[in-house]
Amino acid sequence: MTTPVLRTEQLRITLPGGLTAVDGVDLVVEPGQIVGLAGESGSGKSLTALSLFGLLPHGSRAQGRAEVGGRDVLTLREKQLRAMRGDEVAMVFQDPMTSLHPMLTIGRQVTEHLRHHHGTGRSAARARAVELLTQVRIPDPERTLGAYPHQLSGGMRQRAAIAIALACSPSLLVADEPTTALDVTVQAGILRLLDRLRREEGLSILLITHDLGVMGALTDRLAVMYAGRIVETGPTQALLTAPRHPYTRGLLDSLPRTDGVAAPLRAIPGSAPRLTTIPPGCAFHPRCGHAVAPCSTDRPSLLPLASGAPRDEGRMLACLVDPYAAAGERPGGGAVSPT
Amino acid sequence: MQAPANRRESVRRGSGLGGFLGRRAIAGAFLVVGITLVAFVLTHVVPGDPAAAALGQRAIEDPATVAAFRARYGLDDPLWKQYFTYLFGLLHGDFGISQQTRRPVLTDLVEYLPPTIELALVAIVISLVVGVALGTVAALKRDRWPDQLIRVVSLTGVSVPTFWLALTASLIFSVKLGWFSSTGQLDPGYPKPPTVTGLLLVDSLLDNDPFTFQMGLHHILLPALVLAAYTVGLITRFTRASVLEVLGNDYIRSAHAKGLPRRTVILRHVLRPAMVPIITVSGLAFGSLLSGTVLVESIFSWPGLGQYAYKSSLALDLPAVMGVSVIVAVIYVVINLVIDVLYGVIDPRIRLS
Amino acid sequence: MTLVSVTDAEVVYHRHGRAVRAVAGASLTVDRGEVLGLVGESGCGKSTLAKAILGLVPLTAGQIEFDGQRVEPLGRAARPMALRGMQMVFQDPYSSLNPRRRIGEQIADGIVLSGQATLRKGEQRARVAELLERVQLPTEFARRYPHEFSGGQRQRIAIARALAAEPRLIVADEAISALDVSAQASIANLLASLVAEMNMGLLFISHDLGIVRQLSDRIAVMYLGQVVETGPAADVWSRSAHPYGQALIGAIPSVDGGGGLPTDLPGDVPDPAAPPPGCRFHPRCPKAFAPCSTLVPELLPVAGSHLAACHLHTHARAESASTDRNPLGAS
Amino acid sequence: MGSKQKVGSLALVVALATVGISACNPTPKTTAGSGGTGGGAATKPLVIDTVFVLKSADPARNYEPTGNIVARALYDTLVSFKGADLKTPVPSIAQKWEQSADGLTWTFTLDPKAKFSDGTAVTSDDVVFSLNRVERVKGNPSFLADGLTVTAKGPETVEVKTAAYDPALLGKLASPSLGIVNSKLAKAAGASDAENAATADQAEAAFAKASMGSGPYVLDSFGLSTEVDLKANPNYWGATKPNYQRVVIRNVDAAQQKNNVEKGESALALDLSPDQVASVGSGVVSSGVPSQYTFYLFTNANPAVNKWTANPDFQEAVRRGIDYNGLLELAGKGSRRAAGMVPVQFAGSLPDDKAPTFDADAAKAALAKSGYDGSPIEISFPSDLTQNGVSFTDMSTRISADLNKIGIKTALKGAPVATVLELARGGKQQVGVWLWGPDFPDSSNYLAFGPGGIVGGKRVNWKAGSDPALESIMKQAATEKDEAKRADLMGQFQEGLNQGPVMGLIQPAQVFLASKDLKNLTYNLVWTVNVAELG
Amino acid sequence: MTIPDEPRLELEAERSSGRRLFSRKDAGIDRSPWSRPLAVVGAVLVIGWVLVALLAPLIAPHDPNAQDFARLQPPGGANLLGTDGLGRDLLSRIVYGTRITLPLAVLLVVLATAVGTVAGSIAGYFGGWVDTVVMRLCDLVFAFPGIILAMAAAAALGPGLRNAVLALTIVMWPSYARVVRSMLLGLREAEFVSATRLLGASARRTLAVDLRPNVAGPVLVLAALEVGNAVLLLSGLSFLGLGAQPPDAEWGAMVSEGARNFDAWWIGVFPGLAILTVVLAFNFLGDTLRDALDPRTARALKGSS
Repeated sequence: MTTPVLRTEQLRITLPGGLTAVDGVDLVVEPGQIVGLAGESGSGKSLTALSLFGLLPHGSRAQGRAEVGGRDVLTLREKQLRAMRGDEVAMVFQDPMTSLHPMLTIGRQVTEHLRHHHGTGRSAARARAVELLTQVRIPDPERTLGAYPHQLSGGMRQRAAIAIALACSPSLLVADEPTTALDVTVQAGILRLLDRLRREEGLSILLITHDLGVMGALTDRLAVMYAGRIVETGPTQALLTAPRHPYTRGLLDSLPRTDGVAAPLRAIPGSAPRLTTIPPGCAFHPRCGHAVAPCSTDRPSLLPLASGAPRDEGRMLACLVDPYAAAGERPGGGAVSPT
Repeated sequence: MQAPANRRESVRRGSGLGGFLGRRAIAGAFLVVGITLVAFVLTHVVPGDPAAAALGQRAIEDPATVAAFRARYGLDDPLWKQYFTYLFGLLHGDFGISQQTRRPVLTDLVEYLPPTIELALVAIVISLVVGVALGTVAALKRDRWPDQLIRVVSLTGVSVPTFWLALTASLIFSVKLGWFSSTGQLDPGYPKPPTVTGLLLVDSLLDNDPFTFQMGLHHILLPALVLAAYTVGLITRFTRASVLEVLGNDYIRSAHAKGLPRRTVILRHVLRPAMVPIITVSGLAFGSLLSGTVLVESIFSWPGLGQYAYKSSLALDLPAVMGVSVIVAVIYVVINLVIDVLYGVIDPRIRLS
Repeated sequence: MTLVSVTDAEVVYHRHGRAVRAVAGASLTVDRGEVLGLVGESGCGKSTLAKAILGLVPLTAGQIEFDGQRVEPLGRAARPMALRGMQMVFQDPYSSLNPRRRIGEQIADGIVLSGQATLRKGEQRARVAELLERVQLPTEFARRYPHEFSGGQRQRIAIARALAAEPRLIVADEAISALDVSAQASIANLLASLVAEMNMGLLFISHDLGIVRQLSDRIAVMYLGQVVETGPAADVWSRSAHPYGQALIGAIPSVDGGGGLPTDLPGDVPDPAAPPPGCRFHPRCPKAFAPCSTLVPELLPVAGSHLAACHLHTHARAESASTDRNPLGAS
Repeated sequence: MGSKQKVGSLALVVALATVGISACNPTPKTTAGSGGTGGGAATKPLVIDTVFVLKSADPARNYEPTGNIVARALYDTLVSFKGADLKTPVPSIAQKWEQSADGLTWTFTLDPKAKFSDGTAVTSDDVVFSLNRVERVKGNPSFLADGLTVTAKGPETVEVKTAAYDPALLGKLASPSLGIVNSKLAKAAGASDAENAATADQAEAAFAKASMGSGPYVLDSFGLSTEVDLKANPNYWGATKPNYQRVVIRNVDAAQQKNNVEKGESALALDLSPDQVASVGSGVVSSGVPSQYTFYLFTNANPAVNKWTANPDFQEAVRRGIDYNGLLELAGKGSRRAAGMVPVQFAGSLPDDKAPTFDADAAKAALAKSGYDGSPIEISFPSDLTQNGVSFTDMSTRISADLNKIGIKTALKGAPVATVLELARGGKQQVGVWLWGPDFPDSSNYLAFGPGGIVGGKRVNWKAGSDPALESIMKQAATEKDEAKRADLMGQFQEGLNQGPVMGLIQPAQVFLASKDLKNLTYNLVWTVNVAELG
Repeated sequence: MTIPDEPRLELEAERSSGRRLFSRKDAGIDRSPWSRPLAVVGAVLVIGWVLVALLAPLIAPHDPNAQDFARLQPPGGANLLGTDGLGRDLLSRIVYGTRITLPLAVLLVVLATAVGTVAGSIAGYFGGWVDTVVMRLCDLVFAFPGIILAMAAAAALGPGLRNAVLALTIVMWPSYARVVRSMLLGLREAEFVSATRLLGASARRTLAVDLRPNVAGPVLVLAALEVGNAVLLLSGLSFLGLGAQPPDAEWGAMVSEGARNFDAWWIGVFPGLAILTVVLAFNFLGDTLRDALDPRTARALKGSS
């Protein structure tokens, strides 16, 4: 068994003011895998990603373990962190318009950390940059190196951002909502690019998005977060076709169907709690249609599913009730049938 | 002052930098004409007769002398004609004759402007260096003690009355401690370097005369520091706000996520975009420095435009006051042009659109 | 019956001294009791068209009528009563409410201004409460300020405010795209139910074809300032007659986790200031052929009320005038 | 910003203290270096700090104190004075002169040795040109040459005729404004002595570039508001060569002057007040003697301007209500009560015991008699003017407080000289506080304050005809040729003045602060200091 | 290419930092200013000086205008801060100086705010050529050397504090006008404005009902900031002899007396310190208030001072 490129254990993040935003998250990304971290805004998924880089907002604290390539980044000093960032682990952000520096050329942004981390010479760095831009399918890479972000279209910008992230050949790419700001047609292109990088380059990716459709298309495994905790995790296909946590199911139900059948959307009642008012017990219980009395007091742990069914292998669930254990299938004429 | 964003927008609307600058220059010319009109009206509603101000107690009683004076300065023409005569002269670089110095106002301006510009330039350089450094530190240490300390320092800077600071600084550093000379640009009787730019420090360097340069620096330092107190505070506060704003941007997080050294991130990624508003405020600060010279030049016996402006306006020396107003307006217009050009240098989004 | 009709609307912006035709001759209609979904990529002009319909931006050419009344751009004067039947729900729930006024007051604006000014304070309050209930919010919210609410709640408040004017048409411009998934669903549902209950028209603008499909009776697809396809929602979804419509649908990732990747559409939306000649989509169109780069296709019926602006159809029609088959074979 | 005409000093008489020397000088803590020159008086420039009141380098247009210092050094006059002595004119360019019996015609014989700095001899043509030019360019000093007919009677002989008997002619001719310029050079530079010289003469700027005189110094550089540098005239024809090779007269704020002298940066400061030198550090010495200026106050005699100030009883109340000793205290050591308008340096000045005195009770009685109703009286003064360290603001504030004490309500109205002077000359001020410097060295100068004079008539609205007795004394004083009788008449005139609306206040002190190296420092009322005499 | 109507597909919260999760940004208040020590210091100082002004007769040991003492007495002894050149008690003069400086500075700010807000609103409301005219007028004032403008105006109107206030109003109003205008221009584009316009509000009503509360707060903050500035300007004019008239105990005029006499350092130093502390107090207060505003408004305000 190879070392996972990323492994977090009981990762816990407190914000200034003492609020706990991420509470005991365990994640594993194996080499060449794309692992998804899903959840609504405020669920703590982006903070989880930032903690891997030591880039939490000022005054926040991360506890537990977060190993990247076998080293616990939470214990690294600033200097070691900087040496690791961009080199071993790289990040792609949501909005390429804002995440690229508006006043520096693409070429410079692709090469500056390469030159810093690897001491690559100017011309070698430039050659590598052309190679990278070609790899992410940016037409006319030579010219693009001299361009500024605002001269590129949204899709091209995100491709450039990915090229920047890949410059030092990181073992892990963290992509935080990489397609949310893009149009669907452009999004499709980026998804294909990421998929190709995984297949051809063996890139490991931690993909963070609220869009379960994107998850479905790209990820091998999926973890769903709610209010700072992982509520359900497992192989993507199994998880999406037979969700076990009421929240996961609620999310899926609130999505429009893609099979062309018109049906009303089913929303989860209520809204996600603010950090200041996370309910005791299972954080989801006030919105849960299956909640029973203990849900409001006992906090469910994330435990392996004991169904024994082969497709439930590797799945874990944090629910006291597990209302769909028997049903198995996604009810309500679910969108998808298992392959 | 406009928010930089507005200005950037207005730059963007231009079709090419040349065209844009051309239009700005034309607008500037209109502005200068407007200034002459306002200055003209203002100086002419002031009660008091320039002849009475300029002539001696005996001379004023001699009608021939008074008539000669009035004729010489065109004071017997109707107002509108005086104004157009003035404007017409201005077009030919003729600012009229100062009644106080009896020299062409242009000659006076050529003499008095450079020392003031030099003083203001030294002060703005000090302000920028100190202000940007302090402001950046404050932003990076937001809400921690260095920030609080810098905030107190910068607020004190903008709160201290310049004229009082000039007095107090002169009292302490020149009179009591004797560290600085507080009189003039150079030691008395010391020859000025050959005039090239009119800026003494620059000229002495051009003349390859480090000794004079050092002496000039010694003389300019105290008044420049006094003048800079306000602008250091101003620029510090702006820099802090501007850097904070940049720090909040995703691209800075990207830079950190790329593992670049902190120094590189700050110098290359943060300061450059942060400079846009700082440049704007520096232009503004330069203007306030020019105004400030009115208050400090006399205390430091600095032979500049501030003293000239003050004396001329007290003496109702209309051509001189007009000349000063016009030159300051021209400086304002030029500064704004320079700022616009600098925007383009800093921000490719402006340059390339 | 037609509530809104847009005929050859054209909106031109001036930027960098260049004329940008954000809307370049678009036509559509919305009927009473109907939800028209308007989809397209960012920059296609759908929001501009929405604003033009409401009179928030002036038309440079064409005509827009609401209930038989010509829509004039908003000037300094108050909007004529006849046009107050059109209301809008904006995209950004954070800027669509005045941060300095209580939400009760803001909702009451609609009541006071829509000619119910004679209502006494108490009656107004009651009406505000009624509207809040209608959007499923507690009535005591009226006394609070916008910052106390989440995005979804704000969007409900914005809807309540629009309802206060008793509108016949609501334009929802990306009204749910800034919200969380579950909130999206609930707001979309709320809008749909209101349309049904009140027999209003709804112009629902979104870049998310999936949601639009679920919500709309009819769909109009915009590309680069023009409507390229329109028709019943089910037809457009399952038998899109325009390569662009097909691309949009194909690009939607499905949640089945089967590893099927969505189809991408190469190329970028061209600069609207310098659109390509002929069919505006032809440089990206996988099925483009000779006439596409020169001739502008007209929006013509494909089947029934399903219209598309594509040479493939004119071509096919010319070739096999007798058959009624969809020449693209995409079904 | 003292500025303005105000001065025009020419004075009679009165020796002034020679500023001595004492103790040690603090080590010059000068700046980056002291100009690379050695210590000796001969090589180190003489630095004089003063608040510049300077408008022109052209003697014919110069009429300001700083300009007089400069012009005295650059341009020799026909006759001159030595040291502080203004009684005895001494030869300069003219080696001797004769007066005709009727006193109207003067014949001057030029010194054949006299030559300009370019080496050419001074001729009678130069003298005629220079004096005519002064009158005809219509500058501030033009009145000094008014009514003179100047003719060359030979290459070295000049005849000057006056229209009326003028006892002050020699004094006027000693004025630096009447310095003799090199007519050849001047004409080449655009100077003109023609009738239309007021417009035709274009030479003013040329005078600021290079001097064209025969004085002990030549102009090195002329900065109107910064500094004027002089260097010794290598061709100087006079018997005694100047001590300093270089002289720098620079514009320095009064408050800084003391510091500069104490630090050894400057050798002489001209504008300090007695207060400022009260605490001078060791080694530097100052001296205070009355200056040539008279501070005075007037109450407007026109009832249309203010019915109270025109009232003689009210005037008496003001006169007796001012605490003159308090004013003297303000003006500091060396200042002097002005018993009349004529300064103590002039023949005909009034003895101290003739001065109106402070008497609060008398003042209140007079005020009661006037029927004053308590309406506020405006006291106008030039707010930006400080003379000899005495600010008009302080002076007027003190007067206002004094008058308040006896029951007169006052409102202080200060304004810059240029503004307030206009009001004063229009006769619109209710009460004005001003100063007067002598225009020429004769007490007849002060007849201006009588009824109908340029001050009494215009500013005070004390119209001719309102005091016939006093006016007849004025008339006699103007024409009397006997000096003693004239002095007596002037005394009578001032006693009369002391009953009227014009009240002399004080003569402030002229203070010098000098380094110990400086010798032969004397205060001359005309040109303040003669830099060529300094050793 | 982006087009203004492009939807901004931003997911709220979490995105950049945890801070936003509990920010009160939309209320315009980011954080209570009173939690900052500087604001408290500023407030205490301001209140202190206001009390001094109100209680001047009780605090001042002597009549500020009585020339009863020996001249130029150094601090200590009978006169705590010494006496001036006319033998007046410096402490009493400084104390009474508050009664001149504070009300006039406030008056100046009120006038400038009123003129500026009206002009800015008109410019922002009407737009077009009216806007152009107002803004060019602002440019004109900005391009004019401020102190010369004030000097000329003071000279034209005659010296005196009241005229100095009028003169400085001319100098100061454009900054308010610009701020108000730029805020209005920004707000005019806000969606909530469009929303009420669609409901049938006239532009006038929008201005009065919708926009006023959004503009008023920042303008008040700006005004608080500017009181300090006003004190500086007024004392500067008085220093030049164009403001306060004797015997008024105005601080700037007192400093100018000190400048004439370096030896009696106390004459200039103490009134200067009084100016410094007053200005500092208002700046402490204003700066923290501005910090508490949301960033966009703060940015608009920054341009002004």
